[in-house]
Formats: sequence, structure tokens, C-alpha cells
Amino acid sequence: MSISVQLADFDCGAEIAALGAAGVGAVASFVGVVRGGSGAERVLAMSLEHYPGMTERALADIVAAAQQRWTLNGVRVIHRVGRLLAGEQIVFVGVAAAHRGEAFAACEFIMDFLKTRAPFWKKEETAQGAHWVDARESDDLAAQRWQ
Amino acid sequence: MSISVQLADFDCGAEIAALGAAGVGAVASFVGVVRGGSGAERVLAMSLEHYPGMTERALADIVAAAQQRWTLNGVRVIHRVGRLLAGEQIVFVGVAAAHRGEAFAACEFIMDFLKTRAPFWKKEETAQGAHWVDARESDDLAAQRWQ
Amino acid sequence: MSLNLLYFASLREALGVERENLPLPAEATIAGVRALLVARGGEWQRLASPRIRAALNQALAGEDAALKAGDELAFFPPVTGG
Amino acid sequence: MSLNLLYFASLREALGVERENLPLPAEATIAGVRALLVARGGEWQRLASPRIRAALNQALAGEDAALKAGDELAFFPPVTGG
Repeated sequence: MSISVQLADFDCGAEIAALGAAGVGAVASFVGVVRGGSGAERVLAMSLEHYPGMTERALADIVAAAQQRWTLNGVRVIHRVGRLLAGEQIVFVGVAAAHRGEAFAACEFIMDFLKTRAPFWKKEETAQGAHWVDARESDDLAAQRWQ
Repeated sequence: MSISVQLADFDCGAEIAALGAAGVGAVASFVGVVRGGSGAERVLAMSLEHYPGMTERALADIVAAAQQRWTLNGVRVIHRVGRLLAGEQIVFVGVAAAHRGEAFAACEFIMDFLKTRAPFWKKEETAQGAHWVDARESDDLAAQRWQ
Repeated sequence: MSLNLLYFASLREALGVERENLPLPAEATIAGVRALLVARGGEWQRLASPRIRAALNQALAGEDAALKAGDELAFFPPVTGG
Repeated sequence: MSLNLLYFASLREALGVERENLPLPAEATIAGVRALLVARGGEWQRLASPRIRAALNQALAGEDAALKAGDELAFFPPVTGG
């Protein structure tokens, strides 16, 4: 397991190559990108605030729960903080496993709990000004279905 | 939709970046790697045979079925053929969508049908000689659950 | 007035044949062609197994599918890509 | 003999406070601290909402959690990362 909370961008290709290097067969991954949108709603940039210390612990707990549930050979989580422009990468979750079903399930599980348990907050900047993003009920429902 | 059946390796990072360029929010992807294994079973290399023409049509049909089922902004499928060494990348499936649930589901759906419908055949080379890989019932079951 | 037959993977290797032209048989269906090929005996009896799938003009097809001259008919074992 | 309080995101902005030290209250639970803060009135009443979550020493905690001197107690709105 390797977890990073960082300002810098990341290289998905290098991360996937590292996960696949053990030759275990399957690597499922997810990349979240700052949505552009359109019209007055168009997002120009986004600022990500987090709770240093708790963030890393929350992510480690989520990954540990995934590792307990499935047989995984490698997990990598990267979440950026600070100000990001539309189109920039925000988050990477990659999971290597012998079986693709486990890799997919664990990757989605980690994303669902990251969205609802890890202390990050997004503030969007549009032409109309800046506003904090509201939490979505669909994210809570996505996390609940694993219980 | 973009589908490639090729001898050459591919760059997951570039593929994911291209899928994310539209700024749609979520990119789920899968990479299959030639399993190494261990002992007498250790796979040194693998040869991938395919049915030119039908392969591309089968993949296009699978992607079209996914696009009918979910709202997707981009789909990329790459499958290599020819001789690959242990640890080399075999297949890439990437899906961009506004919602991560749709991106994950479509990516897994495409992989499940690629495994059971697209005319590729693997022959493994071990120290004991070469043998054709048997189809796995678990792959049939994975595809059936979407029906 | 013939069919283009193709064989792939372990089936191709066992038969020692990659492709051939076959005159359109009286029973012009996939099942009809399959019966003709199985009658050759030896490794050709592999084609009697329902595990050997058929594709007509590059799409998976059922045994009842009707054939016409010029059709491409392929036989192959279960696929194992990905 | 005090608590380290932290506030994040929209709550931090509304309160105009990022962190403060608070003497350990008589009712030394998260609920007790929350009641004290809400009593400040104005924007502090936001803390009355159950949507404002609490984390004790960097782990999500329930309202009954007991507090001791030196504890780090954070309040924040629902998370929106990923």
C-alpha cells in the first residue's frame, strides 16, 4: 500500500506500470479529473482543502479495509490538494490483483469510501465567484452498498 | 470509441490523459499483464492469436453495447497480439464518463465480454513446453451476470 | 461456388490446416458443414464438440445458419483473450 | 489543560477561525463542546447541525466520545474529495 497527498501532478502510466510490475495479471485504476462544465456554471479552477494527518490515516484505513476484503497485490492512492485548473487530475486509485473482478471491486470500494470518509473539501471557482461543493447523496449511497 | 488490435505496446498514461482531456470527471481503466507465475508453471512468454476482421467487429459490438447501457464520453480499447513476455501489457480498456459508477461498470462490462466474445487465443510458453490456455468458467459467469 | 473455411488456435494446430475452400454442401448450414468435416475422422472429430464455436462472416452464428457461396465460415475453441 | 479545536472548509470560512484552544469543559464530551460553541450564537449555530461532523484525534467520532486535555477535536462539513 502506498498513499500520497500532494500538490504535484502524477503520472498514471508510471503508477500503473509499477502496479503491474509484479506480473500479477490485473490492474484496475481510476482517475478523477476537474470537471470543466459549460456556460455560467463553467468551472475555471478548484481548490482542495484537507485535514493534514487525518487524511492519510483515513486513506490508510480505507485501503486496509479493501485489503481485508479482497486478495490484492498492490494498492496506490494519490490525492492532490491545492488549486487545480479544469481538466487537471485530482485523484488516482490503482489496484493490482490476480483476478480482475477483485481489482475492479477494490478500486471502486476505495473510491466510494474516499469520497465519503476522507477529509477533503472542494471549492469551485466559476465566473460567478467561488463556492464550496455540496456533498452528494449518491456518494453516500455508493458507500453504503458495500456494508 | 477507438479500438486498436496491434503488435506494439501502449502507453496507459497517454491513453488515460486523452480520455480525461474532455474534462468529464471520471476515467476508469483496466490493464491486463502477462502473468509470470512461479516454479515449473512459470510463464516465460505468451503468444496471442486472433481472427483479423472479426476481432475488431466483436470489440466494436461490445463497446456499442456498453454505450447503449451507460452514458459514456469516451471509450478506448487496445489489445495486443503476437508474442509477449511475462510482465508485458496485453490489454487496455479505458472509459470516461461524468459519473464514476458508470465508468467502472462500463469498463468491467467491456472486459467481461472481451474475455468471452472477442476471438483471441493465448498460448503460454513454460519450461515444460507450450500449451493453449483453457477458457475459464469464471469468465463466462462474469459475462452472464450483465444479462 | 464454395465456402471459405478458417480454423484457429488449438483447432488449427490439431488439424494442421489454417484455411480451405469447401464446395457448398447439399445441407447448406453450419451444422451441415460441421457433419461433413467430422466425417473426415481423426482430429476432425474435434468439430463434433459444441465447445468448438462457429462464426459466419465474422460474427458468432448458430448451427442452423444458412450458408451461401462466398461465405466465410470459421471454427475455433473458446476464446481466451484479455 | 485544554483542547485543540480545528475547523475546516465552509465552516472555517463562516466562523473566520481556523483553530483555537478551549479549556476542557465540565461536560467533557464532543456533545458538550458542541453545545458550548453553539451558545456563542451567530455563525457558531452552524455547529448545531448533525451535518457538521466531528473527528477526535484525527478519527471520526460520535457525540458521546469522552475528551481529555490535549485532545485534537475537529469540526467540518461533509467531505467532498475524490
